[in-house]
Amino acid sequence: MLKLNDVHAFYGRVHALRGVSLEVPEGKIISLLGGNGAGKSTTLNVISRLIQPKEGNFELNGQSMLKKSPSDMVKQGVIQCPENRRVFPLLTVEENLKIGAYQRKDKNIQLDMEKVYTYFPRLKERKIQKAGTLSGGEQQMLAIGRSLMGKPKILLLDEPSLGIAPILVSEIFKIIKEINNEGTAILLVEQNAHMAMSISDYSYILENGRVALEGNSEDLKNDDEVRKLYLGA
Amino acid sequence: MQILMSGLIFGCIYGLTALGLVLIYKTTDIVNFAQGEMAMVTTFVSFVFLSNFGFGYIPSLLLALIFAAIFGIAIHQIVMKRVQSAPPLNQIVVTLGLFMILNGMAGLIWGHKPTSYPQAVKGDSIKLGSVFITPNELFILCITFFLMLIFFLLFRFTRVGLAMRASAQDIKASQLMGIKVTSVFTATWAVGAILGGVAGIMTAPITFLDTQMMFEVLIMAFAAAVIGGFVSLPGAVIGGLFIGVFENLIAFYISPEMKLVYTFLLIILVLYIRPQGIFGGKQTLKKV
Amino acid sequence: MIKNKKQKFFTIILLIISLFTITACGNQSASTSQQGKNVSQGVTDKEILIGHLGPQTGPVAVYDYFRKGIDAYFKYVNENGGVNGRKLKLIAYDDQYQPSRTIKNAKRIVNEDKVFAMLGDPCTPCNSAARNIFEKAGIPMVMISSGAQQFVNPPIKNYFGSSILNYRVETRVFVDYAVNQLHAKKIGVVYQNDDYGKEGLTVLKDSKNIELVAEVPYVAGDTDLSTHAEHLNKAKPDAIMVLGGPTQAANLKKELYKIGMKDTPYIVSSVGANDRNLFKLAGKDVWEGTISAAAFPMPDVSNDPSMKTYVEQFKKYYPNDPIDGFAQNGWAIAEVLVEALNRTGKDLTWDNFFKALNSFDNWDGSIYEGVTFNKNNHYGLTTMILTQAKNGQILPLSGRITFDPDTTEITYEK
Amino acid sequence: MILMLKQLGNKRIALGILIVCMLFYPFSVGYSSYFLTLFVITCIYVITSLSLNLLVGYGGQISVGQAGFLSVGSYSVAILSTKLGLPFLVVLPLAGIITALIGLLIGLPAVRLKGHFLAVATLGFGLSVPQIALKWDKLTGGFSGLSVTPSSLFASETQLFYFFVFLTVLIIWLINNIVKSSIGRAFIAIRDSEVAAQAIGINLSFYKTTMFVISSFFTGIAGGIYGYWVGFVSPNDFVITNSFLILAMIVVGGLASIPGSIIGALLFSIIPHFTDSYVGITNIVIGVAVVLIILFKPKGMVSMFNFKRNKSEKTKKNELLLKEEGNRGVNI
Amino acid sequence: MLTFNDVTVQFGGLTAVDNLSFEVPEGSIYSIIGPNGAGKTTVFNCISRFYTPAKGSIKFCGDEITKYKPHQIINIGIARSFQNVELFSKMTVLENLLTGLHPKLRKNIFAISLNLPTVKRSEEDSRKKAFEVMELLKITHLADEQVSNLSFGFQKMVDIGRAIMADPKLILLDEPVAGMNPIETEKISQLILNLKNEMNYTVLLIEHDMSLVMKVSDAVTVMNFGKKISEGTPKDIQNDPVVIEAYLGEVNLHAEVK
Repeated sequence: MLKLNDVHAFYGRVHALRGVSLEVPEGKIISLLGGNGAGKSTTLNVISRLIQPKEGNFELNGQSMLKKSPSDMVKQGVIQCPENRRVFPLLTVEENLKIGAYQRKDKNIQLDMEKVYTYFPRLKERKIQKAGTLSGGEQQMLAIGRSLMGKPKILLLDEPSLGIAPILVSEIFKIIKEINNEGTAILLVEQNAHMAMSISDYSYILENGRVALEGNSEDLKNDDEVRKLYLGA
Repeated sequence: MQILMSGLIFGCIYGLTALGLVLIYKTTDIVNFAQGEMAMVTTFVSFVFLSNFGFGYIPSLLLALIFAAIFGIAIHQIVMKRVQSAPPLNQIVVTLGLFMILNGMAGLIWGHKPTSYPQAVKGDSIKLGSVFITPNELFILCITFFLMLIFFLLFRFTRVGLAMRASAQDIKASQLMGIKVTSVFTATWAVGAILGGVAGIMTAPITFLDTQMMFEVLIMAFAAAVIGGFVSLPGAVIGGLFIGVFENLIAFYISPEMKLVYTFLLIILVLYIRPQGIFGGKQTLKKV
Repeated sequence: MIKNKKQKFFTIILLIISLFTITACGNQSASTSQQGKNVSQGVTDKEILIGHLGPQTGPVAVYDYFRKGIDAYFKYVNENGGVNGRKLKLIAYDDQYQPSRTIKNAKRIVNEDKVFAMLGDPCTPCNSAARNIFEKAGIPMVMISSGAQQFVNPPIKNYFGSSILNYRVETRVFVDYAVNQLHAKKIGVVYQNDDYGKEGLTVLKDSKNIELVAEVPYVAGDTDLSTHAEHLNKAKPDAIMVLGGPTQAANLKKELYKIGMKDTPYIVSSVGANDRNLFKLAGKDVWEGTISAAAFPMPDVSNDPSMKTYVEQFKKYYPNDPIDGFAQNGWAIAEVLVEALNRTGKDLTWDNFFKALNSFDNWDGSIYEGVTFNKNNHYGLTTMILTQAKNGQILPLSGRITFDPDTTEITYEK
Repeated sequence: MILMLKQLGNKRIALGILIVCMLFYPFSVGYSSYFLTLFVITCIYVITSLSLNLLVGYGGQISVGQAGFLSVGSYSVAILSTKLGLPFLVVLPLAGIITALIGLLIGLPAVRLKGHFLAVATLGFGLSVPQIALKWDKLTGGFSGLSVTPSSLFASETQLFYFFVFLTVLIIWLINNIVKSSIGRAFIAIRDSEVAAQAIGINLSFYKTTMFVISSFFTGIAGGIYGYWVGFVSPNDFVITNSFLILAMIVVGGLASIPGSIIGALLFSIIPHFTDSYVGITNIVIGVAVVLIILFKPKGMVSMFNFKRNKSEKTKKNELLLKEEGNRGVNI
Repeated sequence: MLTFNDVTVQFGGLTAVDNLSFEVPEGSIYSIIGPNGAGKTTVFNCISRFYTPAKGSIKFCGDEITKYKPHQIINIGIARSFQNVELFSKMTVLENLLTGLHPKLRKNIFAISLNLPTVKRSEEDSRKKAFEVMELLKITHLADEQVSNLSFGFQKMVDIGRAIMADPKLILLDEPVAGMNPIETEKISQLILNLKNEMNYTVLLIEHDMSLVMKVSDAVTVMNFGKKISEGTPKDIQNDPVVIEAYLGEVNLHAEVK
């Protein structure tokens, strides 16, 4: 469905992506792993059209997306849930969710909001609270819920486990799986390689802006080198 | 009483200008020092429609406001867009640069002689109790509160308002949610320029049409915005009224020469007690 | 990196040096006075350089109309052959009403451009600041645009006259008029808290035959005069005097009108009143009846041929600018200058020029009512008229009023 | 170490050239009073913009009223020299000290304020000084201003010129030492992170006030130089637009950079020389310059000069970082 | 060494820390863990004196610290690092470390502005000290880099380095390995152990990464909703059912979802 082919991109003067190729097929969870500065977030930002690649192709359903704007991507159903949550701290929980549905004009917004509340019952309790007053874990839930409000076909998740208590991490990963089960493809960027490989179908490992390794998550997980370098075993 | 009344009228003028400042600041995070000069240019343009083309008051007003919108868009597209993510000081200095350019150009084009400008509503002053008030002043009072209310509601309850508030807080996240942030900002500058235009056109009959007409008003509008907390629309207007009245009380009871000095002393005092302004949100301690 | 840091340092230093060299070289070609011929600096066979410093931008750029008036007259003279075969060239710099800039430019205009004389500089503080420079250089200062006492009394060798009425003389005339004609005893005064107002205020305070019931200052640039009106309303004066600029005079009268003080005589100093535009600013009815003084009648009521030329020529060179106001003064002082140059003749030295100026005895060839200079009188404008605003016109209210600096007496012509 | 010495030596040579040029400046302009004045006024703005940069660029405290301090300094000189008849060498430092005291008064409440709130408070100060000077005519001479009794120390304008140039160089050196010291680091620390600054033991209110005091001290001296050079002070000398201009100088020149302040001050002092003879365009030219420079050189004009260095360093840096990362497929 | 005694912190009506007591023994590594919003960072901010407890006492070496101002805390020997790295981003690594010495440097403005030899000397000494610390952290090659150009991992190092500069007795580390991969985490845990074993610092640690906590801690306090719910050695904690329910979720540290 979504395809990157030999993408090069610069972050300021830093050559951040040096030829990344990857693919997100329909309905799958794909994880994108690697250390700090390996180019994971840059890849997501290329897909969300916040960064214009210098070279390479980026296609969605066979159509080049290189001339689209960030809001076009949202319209196409490619929605990113950014790193560090980035909820709107001064808006209420409900307003944050409404912003997620900003592009939509259909009547089902209210229904979808209820659905988000069933995923994350805690958010419902805090409906009229300002998002800035939520705890980190709740903000992460809100961020994911906000992305869901845009009816994503592909959800790009950037480090959903960052700085969150272990118990919440497993809860959030459970929900990610659930979202996927309902048919949304997911591109998951994670520092927590172990966790990410556990739920994903296929994994890419980035190093220095290049794809260093790729393969079925199950295979990679059992790969000795991967275990040594990324899983800390 | 009469002093209070005229203080309120000037307060409205400050408040109107402050509304534009706060609107632009609230959405785009830029303190626009050129707000007053943009208003001045719009007012001159409306005067050109009035006197050179001989249009009526209302058509001239509308045409001038259309001009203001285009003007605001142009300023955002040509200049401000490029400093949107620059450090605040750069933004301030760019608007100061615009201030100098606009002021200088207006001087070259329209000269420096104060000219009279027609009032929105004509008529002799009315006596209400012991207070004299002209219909035009009543009109200014009404339009200020009307605009304040409109924009307050716009921010609070509409989809566009929501997008504006979101863009103000996090540009990247807003883009990721499909908001065209640049368009939202351009629109904000357009609306800000229109608000400025209204303020200018309301001010001109009182201060006369002149390249300097908005300078003092702008400074007081700043003070008003700051007292109001810089992000609150009602705060801006109430801050304006507060300053207008205070200034007149000082002028009457202490010394007309020192009203500016005392006004700023008061502001420093207010800010010392409440560093975030009267209507500013709670000061949030940075999470560490 | 270290090497580069060094480079950076050098580049900056080079830049600084070159910038200053450029600036310094830019003016090496300044004209030098011609040796052998009997003329002072700034005069060649073809040209006479005249300087003018004033604000062209900033809060009080309205004083730029002095320059426009001068410029228009110079063009007019040049088109008609100039002065004794020499063309007039005006060199003007923008000082933005800031003494710091005036000083800089005064030195430039005296030492680099080497002008023959200065004409009509506005701004009292700027003039005070630059006074040392001009006095030291001995350069003729003709008709500076300030009515402050310090430039005319006691007389300074190279300072001749002011382009606007002397603030103190004018106020004395007002007091006389208020007491004798209006039979007013209680006077309320609103004044600008700078030279405009405070010079006149000292006169009011010294006057024995009136009682000052209200004394309210404002700051230049003030637009809100409602509190001033309230003060006057409370004091109930027999007559109100405004010593200040036009916008405040108009605004104050509007406020008075609003709160019902419509009939108290309203006297405004000449800087604040000599402009038919005021009928528009204040409102036609509101401004009606305002009393003021002037050094010349308004263009529309004057039969002076000089005034007719002014209107015609000024419109030609500055079609978009109003003919009322300071441009008139600018034109008038240029007339005075040119007359003095003409009287000096070919040998244009400063001494000869001073002699020529001292021969002015109530000269009325300009649009001024009369200009007088002699050894003890450097006022220049000692003749004025009172005016009154009526039906959209500013009409003469009195005959010529003459002030004699020697005896400090004022004589009224019937 | 040797390399550092070498650099120092070269810097000294460069400085030497600069000083020689300054020494010869009066000759090269034929002792023209105008060009000397232009230079001295530039010096005044160099000192002022450096002091403001200390406050804004290094310390992160916005001040929009710096011209107010200039006024205070110049009035101090006028009052002390004319009304009290004190000698030059006492008056000039005293002008600095008086201004520093006013700076302290402003700094105390300003400690609690940030960003626009601080900007408005200082704006108020800048606006108020001329009004107070106008009103308090017993002390300041009101609208008619005050003349400054010239010093008998200097026989000619040229001597005074040399002294002021020397003073400017001295102040640049002093400010340079301050910003490079632990105090300077404390200022930058406050600008970059107040919490971390406190955690490493920096007393916020003390250092913020110190910033205001140091900044206003040097600005007061600059005002004093103005007073002595011009010989006359009035309320119109330094108005709020001068404050705006000084702020523009440091941003356009380069924040937190000493050469930046000098370049900015130089640029805006010299532009009027070229534009004053054309009617009414000075402010437009300055405005256009401000906008263009900030749009195209957001780090100020000073960044034009180390462009090369920046580039080479950046690439070096990237390689360095990536090499580190590349070592074991992860980075630390 | 550091004692919390019935400390309660409130914001508005919200109780962030509720009757908390614990004691950090000298020469140990003491960890505080707990879910987000449990009040861990609030504990740090109380020690740093950014917050003042509504009740209770905090004693450091027997000295009540609530009487101090934030900037005085370093002088009694407590330094800290920050969760989101509060470095002075425009300074170089070296300068950042030098700021850590701030309380110890002479600050005579006259001596400084004239750059007297005494100032030069003390500046030279402090640079030496900074290079020693960089040596320890193995970041000497980065001395002249602006910290904003560094990767997050290096920034964390500098943050810790700055805390060490002042030679404190107690170092507070707020999530030193958040956002790091296992290899980086390993390095930091070595560093923390070094701090204790070789340099004799006492360390108080907040962390989510259980592998680090388990490895380095001598004792652990678990917080939830501002209250202490458990305390003990890492082993005890790991097996405490209360902790598992509230924080760890499953016994397996890396809960697998399938």
